[in-house]
Amino acid sequence: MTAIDMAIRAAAANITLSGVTKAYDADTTVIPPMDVELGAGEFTVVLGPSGCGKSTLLQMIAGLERVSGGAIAFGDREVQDLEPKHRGCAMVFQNYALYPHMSVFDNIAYSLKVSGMAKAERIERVGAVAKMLGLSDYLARKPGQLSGGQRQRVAIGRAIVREPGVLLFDEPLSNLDAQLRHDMRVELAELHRRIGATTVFVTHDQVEAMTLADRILILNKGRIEQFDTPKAIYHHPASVFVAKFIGAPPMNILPVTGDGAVLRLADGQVVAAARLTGAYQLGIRPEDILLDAKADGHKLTSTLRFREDLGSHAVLAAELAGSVVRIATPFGADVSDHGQLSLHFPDSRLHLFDPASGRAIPSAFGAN
Amino acid sequence: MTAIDMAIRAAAANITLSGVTKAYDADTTVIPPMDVELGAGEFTVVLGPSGCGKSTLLQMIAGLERVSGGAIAFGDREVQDLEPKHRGCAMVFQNYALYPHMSVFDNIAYSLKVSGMAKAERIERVGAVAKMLGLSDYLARKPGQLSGGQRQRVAIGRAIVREPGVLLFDEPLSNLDAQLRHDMRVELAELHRRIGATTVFVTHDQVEAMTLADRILILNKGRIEQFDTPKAIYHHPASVFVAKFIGAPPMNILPVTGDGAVLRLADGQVVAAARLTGAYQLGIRPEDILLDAKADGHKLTSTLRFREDLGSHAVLAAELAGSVVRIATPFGADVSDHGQLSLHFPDSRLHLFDPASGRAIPSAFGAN
Amino acid sequence: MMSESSLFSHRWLPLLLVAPLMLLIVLFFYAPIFQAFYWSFFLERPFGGGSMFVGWDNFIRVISDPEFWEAGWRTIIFMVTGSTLAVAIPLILAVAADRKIAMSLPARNVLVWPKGVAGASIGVVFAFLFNPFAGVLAPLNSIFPGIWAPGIDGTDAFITLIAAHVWGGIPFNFVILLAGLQSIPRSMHQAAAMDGAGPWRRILDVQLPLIMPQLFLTLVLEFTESVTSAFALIDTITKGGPGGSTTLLVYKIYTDGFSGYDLSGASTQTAILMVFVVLLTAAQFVFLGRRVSYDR
Amino acid sequence: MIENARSLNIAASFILIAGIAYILGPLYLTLSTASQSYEFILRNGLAWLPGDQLFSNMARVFAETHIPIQMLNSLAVAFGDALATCILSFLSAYAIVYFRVRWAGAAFALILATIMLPIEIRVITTYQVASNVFSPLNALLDVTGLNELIAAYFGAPVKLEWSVLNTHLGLIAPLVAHGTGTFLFRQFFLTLPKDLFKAARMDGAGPIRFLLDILLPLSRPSFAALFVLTFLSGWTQYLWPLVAASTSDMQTAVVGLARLVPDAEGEVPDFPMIMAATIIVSIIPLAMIALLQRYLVQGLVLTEK
Amino acid sequence: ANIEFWYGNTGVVETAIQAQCSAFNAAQTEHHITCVGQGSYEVSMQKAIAAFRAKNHPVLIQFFDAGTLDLMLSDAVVPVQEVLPDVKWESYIAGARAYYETSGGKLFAQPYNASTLLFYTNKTELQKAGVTETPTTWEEIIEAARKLKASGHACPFVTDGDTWRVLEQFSARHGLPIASRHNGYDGLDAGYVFNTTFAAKHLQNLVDWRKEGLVRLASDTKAGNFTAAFNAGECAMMENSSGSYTASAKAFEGKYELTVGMAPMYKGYERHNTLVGGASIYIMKGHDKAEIEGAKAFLDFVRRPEQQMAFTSATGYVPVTSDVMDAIAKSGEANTPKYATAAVGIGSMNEPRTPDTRGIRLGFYVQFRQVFMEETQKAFAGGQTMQAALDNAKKRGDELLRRFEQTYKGVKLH
Ligand SMILES: Nc1ncnc2c1ncn2[C@@H]1O[C@H](COP(=O)(O)OP(=O)(O)OP(=O)(O)O)[C@@H](O)[C@H]1O
Ligand SMILES: Nc1ncnc2c1ncn2[C@@H]1O[C@H](COP(=O)(O)OP(=O)(O)OP(=O)(O)O)[C@@H](O)[C@H]1O
Ligand SMILES: O=P(O)(O)OC[C@H](O)CO
Ligand SMILES: [Mg+2]
Ligand SMILES: [Mg+2]
Repeated sequence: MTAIDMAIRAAAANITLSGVTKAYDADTTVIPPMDVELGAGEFTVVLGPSGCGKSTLLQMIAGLERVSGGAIAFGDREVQDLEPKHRGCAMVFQNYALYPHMSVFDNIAYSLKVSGMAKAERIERVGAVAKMLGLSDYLARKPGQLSGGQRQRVAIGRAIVREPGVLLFDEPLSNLDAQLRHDMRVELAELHRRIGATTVFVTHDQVEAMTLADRILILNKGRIEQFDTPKAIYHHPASVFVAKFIGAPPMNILPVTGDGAVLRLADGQVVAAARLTGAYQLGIRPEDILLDAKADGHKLTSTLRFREDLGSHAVLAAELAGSVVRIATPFGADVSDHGQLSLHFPDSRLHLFDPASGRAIPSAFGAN
Repeated sequence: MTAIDMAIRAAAANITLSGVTKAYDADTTVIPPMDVELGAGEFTVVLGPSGCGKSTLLQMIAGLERVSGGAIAFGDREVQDLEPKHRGCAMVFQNYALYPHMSVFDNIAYSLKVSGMAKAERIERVGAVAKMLGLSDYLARKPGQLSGGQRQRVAIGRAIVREPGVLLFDEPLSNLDAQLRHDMRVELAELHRRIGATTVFVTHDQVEAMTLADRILILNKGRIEQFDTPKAIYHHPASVFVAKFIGAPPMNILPVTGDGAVLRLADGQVVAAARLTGAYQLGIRPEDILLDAKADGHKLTSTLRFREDLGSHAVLAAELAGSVVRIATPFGADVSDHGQLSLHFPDSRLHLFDPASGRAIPSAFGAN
Repeated sequence: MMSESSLFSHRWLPLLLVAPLMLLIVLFFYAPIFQAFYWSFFLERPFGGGSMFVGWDNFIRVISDPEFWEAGWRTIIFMVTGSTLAVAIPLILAVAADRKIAMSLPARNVLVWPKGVAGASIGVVFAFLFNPFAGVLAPLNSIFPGIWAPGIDGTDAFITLIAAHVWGGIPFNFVILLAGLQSIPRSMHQAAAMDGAGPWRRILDVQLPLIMPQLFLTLVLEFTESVTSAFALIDTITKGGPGGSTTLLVYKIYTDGFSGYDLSGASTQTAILMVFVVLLTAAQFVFLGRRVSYDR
Repeated sequence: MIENARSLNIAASFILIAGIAYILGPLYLTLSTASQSYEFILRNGLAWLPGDQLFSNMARVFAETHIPIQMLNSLAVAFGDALATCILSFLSAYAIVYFRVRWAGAAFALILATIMLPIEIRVITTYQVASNVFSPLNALLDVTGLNELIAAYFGAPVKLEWSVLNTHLGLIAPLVAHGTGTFLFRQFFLTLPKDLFKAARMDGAGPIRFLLDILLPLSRPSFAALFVLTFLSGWTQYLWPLVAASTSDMQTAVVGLARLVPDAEGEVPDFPMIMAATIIVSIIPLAMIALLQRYLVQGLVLTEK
Repeated sequence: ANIEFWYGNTGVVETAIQAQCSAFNAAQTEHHITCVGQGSYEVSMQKAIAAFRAKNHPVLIQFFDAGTLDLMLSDAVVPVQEVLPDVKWESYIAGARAYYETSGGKLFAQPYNASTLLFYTNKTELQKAGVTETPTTWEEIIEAARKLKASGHACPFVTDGDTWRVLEQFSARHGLPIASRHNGYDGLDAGYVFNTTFAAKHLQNLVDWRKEGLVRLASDTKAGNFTAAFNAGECAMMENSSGSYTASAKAFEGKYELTVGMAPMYKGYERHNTLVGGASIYIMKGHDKAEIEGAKAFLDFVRRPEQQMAFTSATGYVPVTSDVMDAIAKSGEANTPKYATAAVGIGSMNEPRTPDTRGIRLGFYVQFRQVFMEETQKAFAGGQTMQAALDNAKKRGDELLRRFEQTYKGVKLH
């Protein structure tokens, strides 16, 4: 662990938002009052569809946007009225926003220069960061002469060189192609493991969220839908919104009706036994659906529409009770095209949601 | 099937490239002589890293770039000297290149108008295409008022309205976010199933390639690495390049040495029995590696480095004989962090490559 | 625009930053304009001393003066024809220079040259160029005597002015329009080519619509520029003649004020011209600007 | 692209040749006339064909006119105008785009309005102001009655006097009072990625550092384009320098040039010398165009928003 | 003291003025004069106006004839005769005095570069066409013109139709008024009358003669400039200021023979004086004693015979004091081209005068000149009849006069 890692780890603080709201103009509230605490050293991914307020939230933490109400604290320190530079947090931007006219060295060193650090010390600090990020050979280049991955590293270097306690990322990977994105993700995870800054990472890519986060904060129209570990979010989505938002292909959602004994699909087929009455939304993940189940559970008859073969696995789309259901089959099981499919939904994998509020109804079928 | 579908299916022709070369300037040949035949009505995906010549190839077929040598034929018709408009093919561009000043209707109708079609007929044709693409309600809008997905459909509408025999796509999905990309992919597949134009689709996204293609043409620095069905490419990659390019995470490649009886890793562990001598590259896909194998095969000992949990499955990174090996475990098997892992590489899943040329050595371990 | 609250929030610094320019503008733009408006309500003695408030008298006098209307009308004609040509010709040149042809490179350089030559010094040459006996149109005159006589015939003098104005207007508009054409993405041309539109057709269907913002910008600037450029040219080529046929409002204001010592009348006309130019520019924004689409 | 664009390319070539001829025609006449003798001109009017007197005519310009010295004034005016315009426009556009101030829109409108009314229209009253730049202040004090108060207390009203006529400052300042530069810079700033601004703020840069370290280096092409354009228009200004400079050693070369055409009817202008002078006067701006032409197109690409 | 003098001339005249200024500075040590050329009379005056309002105007300013009344009423200048009471003002020729003196007979401005209208012919060309006698009347001119035309000469007579030439000087020497109240000398309530006098007929004649090809206007000539056309030999006769003599003489040298005489009369009209043209020097108010002393010294200096002679020989402008005529006579060069215009010019100005030929004392007269040009040019171009043009010019001119009257309400005419 280098000196920089240690300094950052020491500076890491928890972030507390209390009743934070944001309205850009009088009539539209982008963020209704929000209370949340992000642990010190934790890697939080903020996930949500476009326009839900992710960047706004991040920029309020950074101090680039004023809060319309409420308070933000880093540790015990209330920061909502401080200038960005006095908050001790650093940020990596979507397209990195490197200064195109400065060399890599100058890009990284700029914040140190602004803060009046002596040249010798600057060189040392930038050198250490550059080494850590594998940028030592590129210090003299301009951003235009770097690859996407190298640029990202410069952007990160620029952010961490000041040993911030809070590290913020606003969709830093969204401009990269799939390959590079994957590599960058891995690098980021490693980096966080090493330096342990309190990190807030904004994205609308769920793979990024799943792989990077200690906890994921899912936003929908400025409200927190769920804030939990990736596993919990995947396996226990708190709402239909979360359920459909996470997972590719997403969770299948089907309308069902309970008659006090069983749940039935729209066409009357029985899905599961349950002591419930009334209309519900039933959710099941594509990979949880069993094909040609030998189990003695309820069998559902559906018609195969088409298949996408992804090499590692295939996704089937089948018509069931008037809806399309996607089924992920492990490692390329051979299913004849366009035939009848017999499906089984294991009880332990079922999710039930209130059709009005969309919130999950917990423990409807025992634990899973 | 509509009238347009039928017309396009009738026009579909095979595309034959004979010794086609391209050099933008004297010293750098972008495409060395290439021979390939794309079947009539076939959906060919051209896949390769950035700068490998995908767009160049497409544009030569379209007539937007001149060939430096060789011939291109659609059916029996040599087209390499024809102007784009006389080739009877249509193209969808990366950013769609919709005319921002024209309405959706005018965008789609433009080629018909240029060709001098009567107004009444134009309205009818565009109406049919719009209906097919679900654009009927948007005909009066400008592209700026459409969502990404709608724009793509307009771009496709513009391409198919002329009933082209050949439909070309240059990375039409690369500007979309993951969600939309997925939906568009499905729409495209359906569309091709319906109209059956000979389609060439350029991308550097392998998921796109796998899900859309009848056959994938993999380019590397202007050369064809492999041209085969997705399944064949995934399961029988013709070279290390293809093996590493397809699959996420990509195939693990490890150096092995044969002593005439067994293949050993760098640290001496035995991977498989084989009557081979000398150095080889051994390939195995992450999802083909078995954990804690009960099988009686060769056991390999490795150390777990970290894991990425993707909900539907997890990816483990383990250190084996000095290399990092990625393992995909089905549906979230629980593995303790940072421990020892015992791995098994099933013989039937192994790929062997020549270390010098990188080409696959077929049937090294019998069929798989 | 950026969100309000993410901007710097200093109070005095921005004031300090705009202050120098604002001070100059207030001093040398608004104060003179105010003064002109002020004078337009007075009968001002040239050397000062007595100045009499006359209410709207000056305006009534100016408005009931047919010369004023004629000059105003000429100004409009000059603005419309002059700026249309001074945009259309550079447009044609820019479309041509946008192509990859041998002439394109020298053209891009040479076409900017007039910007470096003062209208006041080139006027003499234009006067000669259009001289009925020695100029380019002299052969025409020897066939049809008197057909081209800018010294006698007002229309001919007007044409001379416009030719000189367009000459001087080419560089700026050419540069702006060329910049606009060059920022049209290549794929837009390719898409149109695939749609079967040949290069000629693409000019109309793709290039022109896509440089609307630049066209609009040049037109708006050209409208006011035509007022400015006209002055130096009139002063060196026609002096407003023959028979006042090239006396545009700017020149009339200048001569009324400078050689006629009619400060009040000149100020009144200035005031009217200002209102006119402002209205005209506003109208351009309303009628043309609305049609300009900035989508790319 | 594989298509037959020959007809268009030929047409385009012809158009460009015509355009070049249109531009060069008058310039050629200038040159050919400049190379003839006065006697030739007396007999023939301007010359279609070049003669051999170019250098002697140029020598006469140096020997007999103030133009070489006036070119120094032109240089000072054009340079001062360009520099001041660039700097002041840059600063004001900066304040308008990057600061949260309620008056930004109004300030921009006030600045932009100057584009609509050229100095030629308001030259008379501008002259009045230039002859005493404090006159608006004095008038204000008078109108508001402040001056009566002051007079009551201090015995005399405030009457400040400062004429900038016949000074370089006076030649330059009214030309700078113009909004094009602010407009150009504002457009340019709006095309810069917003994140760049935010990144600099995260790095701790305040307004001055951001201005100097980030904005200024990035604005170089726009700066250059604006500088060239303003320099050229400053150099070719006619009416304002004509009016604002009263002594010949303060006048600019273009005014000096126009003065070579005699006012009295008694003489035939010495066109060869005038044209030779035109050439001399145009050398600096033309050289400037030749050198900086590429920045013009580059720096003026105003991609909207 | 250090003083400034603003003038409007350019070209040869400017050179001569600058020479005079240097001579003055060299001749004494007490004062230093800076002579500033403003490019034209108009610009010079406008600047003087603004400068006067800003109180940084020069002591001395030169202005041309047409602006006389504007300056007299400006309250910005002091009559020279008041400042320099001891000068022998009687030595100024009557023609020059009349134009610039107050009703009390005091000179308001010191005549400086004085000129008057003369008639120039290219004797060589006339002789070629068989005209041996230099014409002196319009009738003779037209006869000669017809001969010239018959012999193939394209441009017999040339003028620019300038107000000064075709209206003011014509009316004066034919004894015709331009405006009522003796051309305004008697009050600000004058009105224009030229559209009813014989001048209207003359102008109509010019239109007809032009149609016939006997008379050309400046714009009908190759050079686009009537003086140039005459100087180049393109035109055979012209009416022009004495100030253009030097240039013509220089251009004719070795090629043509030049004659210069008094401007032509119509037969049956008695010749009266022509008006003094050119410009005179005014002393501006608001300067201290030392500066006034400097101004006086300069005015005295340029009045000196040798200075006037040098100026005349350099420019063709006419000397205006009788002692200079004597000096010229004594110099023995009286008949050389150097002083060719002096005698004839003075002679022309000294012809008998009437109250209508003293000069022009009309307000906003500079602007009227433009109005007149504008309207008559339209007539020459065929856009309207000459009479209509003159009626229009009168109407517009009267409006100017009325506005002037209103502007200077309550100001006494000197
Ligand atoms: N400066 C602004 N002024 C007014 N509204 C704004 C501003 N910035 C953002 N908004 C609005 O606030 C909402 C949230 O915007 P925000 O940028 O936080 O979304 P986001 O979640 O980051 O979206 P994306 O994934 O597209 O980046 C949006 O509806 C947006 O239109
Ligand atoms: N107009 C051109 N002139 C010169 N070289 C070119 C031109 N267009 C492409 N090239 C070069 O040809 C090679 C292939 O380019 P091409 O655009 O076909 O790649 P690509 O596979 O489509 O890449 P990408 O995935 O980035 O779009 C590249 O090295 C590129 O630099
Ligand atoms: O050409 P000038 O100098 O003789 O002057 C002629 C008239 O007086 C001008 O008003
Ligand atoms: Mg965002
Ligand atoms: Mg490409």
